[in-house]
Amino acid sequence: MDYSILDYSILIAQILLILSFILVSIRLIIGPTLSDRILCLDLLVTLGIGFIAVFAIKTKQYAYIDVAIALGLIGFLATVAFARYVLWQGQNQLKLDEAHRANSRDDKT
Amino acid sequence: MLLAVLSGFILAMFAPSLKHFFGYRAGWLLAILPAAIFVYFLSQYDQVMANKAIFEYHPWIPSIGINLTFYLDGISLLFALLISGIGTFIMIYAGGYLKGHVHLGRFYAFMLMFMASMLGVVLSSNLMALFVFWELTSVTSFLLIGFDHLRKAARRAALQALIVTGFGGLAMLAGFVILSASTGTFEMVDLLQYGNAIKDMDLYFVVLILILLGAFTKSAQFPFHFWLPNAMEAPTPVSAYLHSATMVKAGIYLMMRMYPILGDTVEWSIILGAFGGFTLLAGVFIAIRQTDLKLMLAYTTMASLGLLTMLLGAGGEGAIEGAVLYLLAHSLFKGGLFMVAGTIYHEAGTLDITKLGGLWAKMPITFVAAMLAALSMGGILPLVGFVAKESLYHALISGDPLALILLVVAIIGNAFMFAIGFAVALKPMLGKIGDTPKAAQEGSIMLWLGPLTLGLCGLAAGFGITYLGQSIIHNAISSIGNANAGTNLHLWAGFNTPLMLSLLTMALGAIIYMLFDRMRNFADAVLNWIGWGPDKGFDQFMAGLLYLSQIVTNRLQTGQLRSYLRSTFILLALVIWLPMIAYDAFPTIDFGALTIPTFSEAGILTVAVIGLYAILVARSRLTSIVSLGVVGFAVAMLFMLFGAPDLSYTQFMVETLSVVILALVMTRLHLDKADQKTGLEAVVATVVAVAVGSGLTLLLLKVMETQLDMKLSDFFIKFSATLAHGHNIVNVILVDFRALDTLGEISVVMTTGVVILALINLRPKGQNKAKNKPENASENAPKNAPKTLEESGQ
Amino acid sequence: MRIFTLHIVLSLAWAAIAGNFSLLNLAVGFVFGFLAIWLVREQLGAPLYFRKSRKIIALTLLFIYELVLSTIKVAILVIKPKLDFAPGIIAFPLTAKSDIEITLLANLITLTPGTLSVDVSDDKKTLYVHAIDATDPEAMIADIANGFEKKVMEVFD
Amino acid sequence: MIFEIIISILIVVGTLFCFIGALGVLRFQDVYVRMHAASKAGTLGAGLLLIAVAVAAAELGLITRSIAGVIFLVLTTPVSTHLLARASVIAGVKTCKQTIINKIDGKYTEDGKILYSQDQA
Amino acid sequence: MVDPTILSQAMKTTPTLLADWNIIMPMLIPLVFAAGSLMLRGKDKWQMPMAIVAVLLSLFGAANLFLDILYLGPQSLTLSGWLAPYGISFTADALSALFVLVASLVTLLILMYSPADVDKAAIKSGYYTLVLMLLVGVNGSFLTGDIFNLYVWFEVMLISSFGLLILGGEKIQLDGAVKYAFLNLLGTTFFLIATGLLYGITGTLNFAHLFTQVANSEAEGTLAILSLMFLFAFAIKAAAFPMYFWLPAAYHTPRVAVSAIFAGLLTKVGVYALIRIFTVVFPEGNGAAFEIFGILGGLTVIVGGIGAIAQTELRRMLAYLLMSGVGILMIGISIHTDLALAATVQYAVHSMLVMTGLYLLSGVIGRMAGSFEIAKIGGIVMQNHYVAIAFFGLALAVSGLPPFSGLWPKYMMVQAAFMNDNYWLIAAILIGSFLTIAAVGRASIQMIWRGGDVDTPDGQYEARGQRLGAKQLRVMMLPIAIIFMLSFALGIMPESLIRQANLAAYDILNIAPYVKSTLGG
Amino acid sequence: MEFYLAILVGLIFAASTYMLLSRSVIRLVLGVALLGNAVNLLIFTVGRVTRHIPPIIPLDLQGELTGIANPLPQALILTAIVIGFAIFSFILVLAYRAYESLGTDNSDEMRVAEPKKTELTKLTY
Amino acid sequence: MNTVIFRTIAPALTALMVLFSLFVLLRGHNEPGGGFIGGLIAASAMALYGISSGVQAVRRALYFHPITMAGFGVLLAAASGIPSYINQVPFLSGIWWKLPLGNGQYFDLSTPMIFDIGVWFVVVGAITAIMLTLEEAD
Ligand code: NA
Ligand code: NA
Repeated sequence: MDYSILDYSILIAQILLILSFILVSIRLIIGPTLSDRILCLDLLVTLGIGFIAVFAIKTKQYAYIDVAIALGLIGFLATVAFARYVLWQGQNQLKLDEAHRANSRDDKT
Repeated sequence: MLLAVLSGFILAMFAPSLKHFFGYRAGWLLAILPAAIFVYFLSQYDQVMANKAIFEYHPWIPSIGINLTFYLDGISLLFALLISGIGTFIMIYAGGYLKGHVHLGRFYAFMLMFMASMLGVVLSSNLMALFVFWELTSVTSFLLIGFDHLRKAARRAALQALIVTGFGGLAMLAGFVILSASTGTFEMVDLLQYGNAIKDMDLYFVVLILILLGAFTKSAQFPFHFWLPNAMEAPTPVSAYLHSATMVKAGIYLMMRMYPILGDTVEWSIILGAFGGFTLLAGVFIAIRQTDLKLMLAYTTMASLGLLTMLLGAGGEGAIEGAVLYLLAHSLFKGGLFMVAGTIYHEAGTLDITKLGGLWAKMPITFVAAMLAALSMGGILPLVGFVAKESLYHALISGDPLALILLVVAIIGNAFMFAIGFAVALKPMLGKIGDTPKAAQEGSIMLWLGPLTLGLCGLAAGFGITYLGQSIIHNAISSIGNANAGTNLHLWAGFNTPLMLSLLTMALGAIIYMLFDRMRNFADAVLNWIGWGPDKGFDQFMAGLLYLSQIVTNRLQTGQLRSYLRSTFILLALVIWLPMIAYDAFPTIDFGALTIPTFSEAGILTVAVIGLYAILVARSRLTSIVSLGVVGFAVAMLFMLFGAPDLSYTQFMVETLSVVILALVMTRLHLDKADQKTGLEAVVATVVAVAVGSGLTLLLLKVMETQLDMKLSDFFIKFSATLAHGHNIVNVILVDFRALDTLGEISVVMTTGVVILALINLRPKGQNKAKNKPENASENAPKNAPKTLEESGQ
Repeated sequence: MRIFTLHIVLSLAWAAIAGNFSLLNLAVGFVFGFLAIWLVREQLGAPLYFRKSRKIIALTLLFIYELVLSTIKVAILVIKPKLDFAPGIIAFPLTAKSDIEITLLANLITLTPGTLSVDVSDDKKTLYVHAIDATDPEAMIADIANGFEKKVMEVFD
Repeated sequence: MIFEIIISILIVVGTLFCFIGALGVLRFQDVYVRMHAASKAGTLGAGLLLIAVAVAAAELGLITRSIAGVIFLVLTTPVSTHLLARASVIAGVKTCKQTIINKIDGKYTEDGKILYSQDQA
Repeated sequence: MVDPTILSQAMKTTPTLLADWNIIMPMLIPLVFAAGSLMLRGKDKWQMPMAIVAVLLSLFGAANLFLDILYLGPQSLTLSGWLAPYGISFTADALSALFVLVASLVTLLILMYSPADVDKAAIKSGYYTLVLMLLVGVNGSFLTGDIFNLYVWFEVMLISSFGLLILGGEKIQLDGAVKYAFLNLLGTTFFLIATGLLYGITGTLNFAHLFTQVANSEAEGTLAILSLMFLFAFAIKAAAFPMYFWLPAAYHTPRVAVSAIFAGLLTKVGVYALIRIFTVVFPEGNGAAFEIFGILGGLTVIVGGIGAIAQTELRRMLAYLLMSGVGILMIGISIHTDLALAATVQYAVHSMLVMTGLYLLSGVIGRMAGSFEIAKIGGIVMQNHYVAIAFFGLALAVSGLPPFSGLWPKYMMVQAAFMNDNYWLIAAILIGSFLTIAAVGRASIQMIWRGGDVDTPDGQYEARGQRLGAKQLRVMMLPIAIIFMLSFALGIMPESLIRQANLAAYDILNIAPYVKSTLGG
Repeated sequence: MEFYLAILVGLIFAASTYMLLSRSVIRLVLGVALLGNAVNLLIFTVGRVTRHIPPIIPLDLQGELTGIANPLPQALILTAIVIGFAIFSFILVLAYRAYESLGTDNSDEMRVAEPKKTELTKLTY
Repeated sequence: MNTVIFRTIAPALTALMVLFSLFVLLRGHNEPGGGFIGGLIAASAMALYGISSGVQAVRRALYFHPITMAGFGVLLAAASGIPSYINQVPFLSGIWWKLPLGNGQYFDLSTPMIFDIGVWFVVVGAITAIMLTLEEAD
């Protein structure tokens, strides 16, 4: 079976994307702040869009593209929601610190 | 007969209104019913005499073979007559005794229900029908003992009676079930045909014990006797009727009935002899210690029941004859004595024998009634009690060593009863006038009519014993013993051994009577030295039950969600692993034949695993949530890799919305810092988690080894476009092939909306959410964030 | 905006006439609609519409160019073994006034070389920008002001 | 064939950008710098891959949808990046030690609700 | 258009008449009305009448269905017109029809009681909607002939019960709800897992089809594990030992009408599911399932009885009694003879009615005494002797004493156990009964008879709590009186119910008509 | 490939179980979310996985359609996902309200419905 | 989140999402999508709008209470089974109508489509209700 340029590039693409996933996941574990992790999730979604695109080209199942488009539109919502949490934490820092002196280290740096 | 039984229940419903209209005089009216029933049974007398038995069948629950089959033979007739006859006088007596009581109507209702149930017990041939009526007597007895319910003692006594007789009843039920299931019939009449077959059954002994448990608890045999004296908390008419004349005899009735079916075996004789004998001795011994008239009577009742049981244990025609006679005598004299005691209490205000005296002049009729009863109880000529005693001595003399022991016991017991009977009847009546709370005077006719009539009946029965012996007593005995017994009973049988023994008894009794106070002190000392009795035992049992219950419950129901979840998961692991081991249902994994995942598949799997790891190790909950997003992402990607775009799509959307809601909620929580498990907890959790996870993996792999039948999916693929006009098969399944699932599912979603709205909006008073929300709530949310632990003052 | 609405209506009308609401048909309708509006541009005051369209295209091209450039710069930074840069948050004084302008500008800044919009001050006078290389803030501010900001304001003037 | 080459180039370049974004996120010192990598490289990479689909499918519906996808990405990414950066600043996520200038420092009120411009106190 | 021969391979071609719709009505009517009640959100006055109408109509539908089945045997309708097993079938036999009937009746009674117990805030928050949805879930579960669809109805039931549980938002409710929610959620999830795996072996979801597929399957070991997983999952639902934790943790926390509806309906659906799965899917019990049923059932009876004795809170005591009753039902399934199953069905009907009645009554008593703590309740008979009579009657019923409905199924169960040589089960049933008698007896004397709370001096009566208004009392007592009369009637004239139960048992044991009604042929 | 999916299913189940054995109700909620993922993946695997080809019939299909993914489990999972999401939302909000009302997210301290008894009840009549 | 950038762009994105959700809803029968997914997207749109512009803005925009929409959805879905009654086929059977649009074209209306629209309403309504209530909870 011969492989075309396209096949090779798809292979390279998939390898790179998977490596990217893993790199991002590593950062997700390392953190160190919640913002870092949220960023990782956000990037993961963007990478996912790319992955779906490559996959659709590879399999010629273009139905999958709809998923990628929806992700492009909706995916950022999770980041927005998380950002809101971080913001809330920042805005309530004093209150939080007062309430639990011991606790604030937990969810942020 | 059906009407005879049911009429009591029906009239019971109207008793309160009758009382409402006629006051205490309703007693006279209500007495008409038992009187009519008495007359009815009397009218059946000839037929019973002629045909041995009347059988009446009413279908009830034919599909399980339970019917109202009434069976009127000698013994039931005797009991029915006693129940209705004494019942008549009790109704009248109660009117006098409880005159002015607010709940007299209720009392009548209970009494009538009891009477009806009791008639049901003695008339039923069907074991289950008998059981039903039997339990009804327990229930009504509970209500009657607790009639004076504001008193703790009454409540306790009622509960005690319920628990003890309830226990016996359940045992008896088991016995009946075994008996009927083994023989295929519920009908006593049929059981009688089995002869010795039942006694040869493997389960004979079990059946015997179970049925005897029912009889013993009901008839207050040691060690189940304690509820009976406590039942004296009930108003006296109850004591007289239920706890001496009738209900406690239900056990005796049952043993008499069972005698031909289960009786006359070694087990039977030993058990009944031993328990009956011991109950007799214990009864009289405790009775003598009492100073309360009713309690003395109660313990002698127990003793008499012991005597009856003992006689049934001894078996043989003579003993049965003695038992039947004694039963008749006892019902008459004990019912009378109780009513006398009640009258004394009603008039004098106390039952303390040490305080009573010299009432005979004030209450002459009552005195006569008391004397008649006491003479009968003492077994003195010419009352029926005498005949009974003669008869039982006669029966016991002739027997084997066991019978001789029983004879001695009987003599001692009778001697005591002689003494106590006179003590009860004479002490309050004779001597000097005691210092009583109320100045006594003769009670109304309602109070003395009953005891006097019963006393006179005892007298009449004594004189008419020869006639009775040839008629009703004969019939009663023959329906138990199947013989010609009782035909030659005479009030005066000449000077024979029983008479000698009677004289001996009386002599002993007289001595005891004279030494009464000393005997009482002795009994007191002995019982105090023992210091424990089943009555105390009951409290200990209840407290123990309560204790055990709390220990068990607290152990199982810890109140901690974590322990519940732990148990649940451990069970899940067991549910998977145990049968897998038992059936050797492990999957066979051929590692060589595994398809190698593509690079993308492997990569996504890796991402999922990293996500899982991140969730588990995360110190903060928010990090876990973000990592959860990663796992969800990976799962969505897997769906996509394996041809499920709709799933992937939905998974992404749901994941996003979950995160939105999670973050929304998290902004309202001020959480404690890291909540990692302690070392041991972590180990346990890990072990359980690994067991659950690996078990499910193995199970899943095992399932995958089978060939999947694709019939359903093939159908969907085939008809999706052609008949359902849709090309996205998954969607067609959702909105057409399996639209009902979807309908249910949107119902869930809709309901969840309602529920969450309720959950957030609905707060207990004082916690209502703030009104007038500002425009941009998102910025304001933190301002109103929930109070923290410290702020709320916890 | 009014004309854009008309444009959409025309596309829909096309689809209705054709009896086919497929995407393709709508796109065809859009193109034809464009032509139709162009025909009557005088009456509608549409020249502006077309001029703006041109400017939007110009801005888009600039954006794409900058996006590619910025990515390459990041790529170089990423690949360089040594992470030696001097990031910082600088304050960009806004000339743009309307919300839409500010928004567009901020987003463009985020997507282009070495800069990332952090926040706009409440009086809308300052845009705080995080820069990977903050060694010369003045030059960067000038760059943005003459580049994106100018083009953005042209679109909306 | 020419299409295939174009697609291949788009794919390889796109994924390279994606990879660079990921690498940047892993390597860079603080969250703000990492955001640069994520927002730019990610958007461009994924965008190119979507365009590759448009080319590969060569079907109008898919082309328009792919382009819509790119537009969505371009519209949303800066917004989420901005919100996260802002939140991080307010939450006090520290900049790395190489940071040479921080004009926003002290410009937020203590509760993080008002941001002053440069010329305000 | 479409070739009729192809059509007949896929779809039902005979016309579906109104009578065929009977089978979905008990589910569909409350669903439509529940959705409608949301449309009328804010019109609180409409909620109660709508709910009553909905339940009356469902009851009517259920009665129609019941009669149909009585005369025609099991009925089936495959929804969306596809042939079984491809579409989802609703299949009803005597068992389901009887349960649907009783469930609808119980719901009606609770709705009658509700005005006295449910405040405006709860109505605003959708009390009636949730009750209707619960009935949807319950009736759906009883009627469906498809295992995945059963899961869906379980979820409908679950979420509605969550909602009802937290109406009020009090601390105790939230705490109870947390435990209830997690444990029940696990139960449902395990059910889903088992369903998925079962599909993996058999390739089907339709009960009737599963019957044939499982019978032909060779994966015995796997099926045995699955049967236990189903047992486990439904045992959680049914609150059997040792998976019952959620029940005593939660059933005393919501308002009384809600406890009553839970007591009447929820655990019984678990039992129904057990019966269904273990007659249609695993008729042989596959593996040790029936033995385990027996062990769990026996222990449930005893642990329930023991637990009831210790409880100081009336409603918690009832929770344990409820649980004990579930044990009896499990024993019935374990023995699995016609007698035992008839007893099970009968006991289930009895328990649905009586436990509902007891919970409703606990509301009256709690209101009268101002507390649910048994130690603080007293003098009920002095306040109102109808309440006392009702309590005694229902206490007798739950103890299995005559003249109420509990006796016969218990007796039949003992008989069945004996005939199956399960002596220890007889012991368990009797010990359980004994403990129940002790528990309710003790509660009765303290609450009904004692003059006041536990410190009231001997012989005195001290009224506590609030006097209920005559009207309110009438509203509350009417459904209780109906239950009392029903239980009494079933106690003294059990023949008709026993016949139905026998019929149901016959349908359970003779699955062929059920299968035939679904799959045809 | 099913082998690896089965392993992953097991791992997610294990992680979910581990989370569900925590004290913090929020962690329990996350455990529930994981559990949902595990179950969905389990049903997916059990329906036998096929690479790439989604169960969508091409509009221009000629002849038989083969090799497509099994659509039924997908439909079931879709239903399960949505139900799972609904229940998850409920549980989450419940946890929040419980925290708000009871002042803790530690399930060990949630003892209002089943208060800790210090002494045993005495026998009374 | 009251930043100029977000506030300005969010309404546009919301509109885009709603449009997209309808697109996904209507083509679900033949391509990936359908009532659920469409509903989830629309619910996301509402969430975005709520986060950026506040709960009241969403409530005003929807006019009906979202939970009423959910109820309507269930009613619609259930009602889509009613034509089956008239056609004497079992509940929820698919029935197709071709609505003439003139010039020989037809619009395909079917009960499964109505059903799916019901699903869309339920998902949008319930999830929006949940999020809005959560958002404005004290
Ligand atoms: Na930039
Ligand atoms: Na993004």
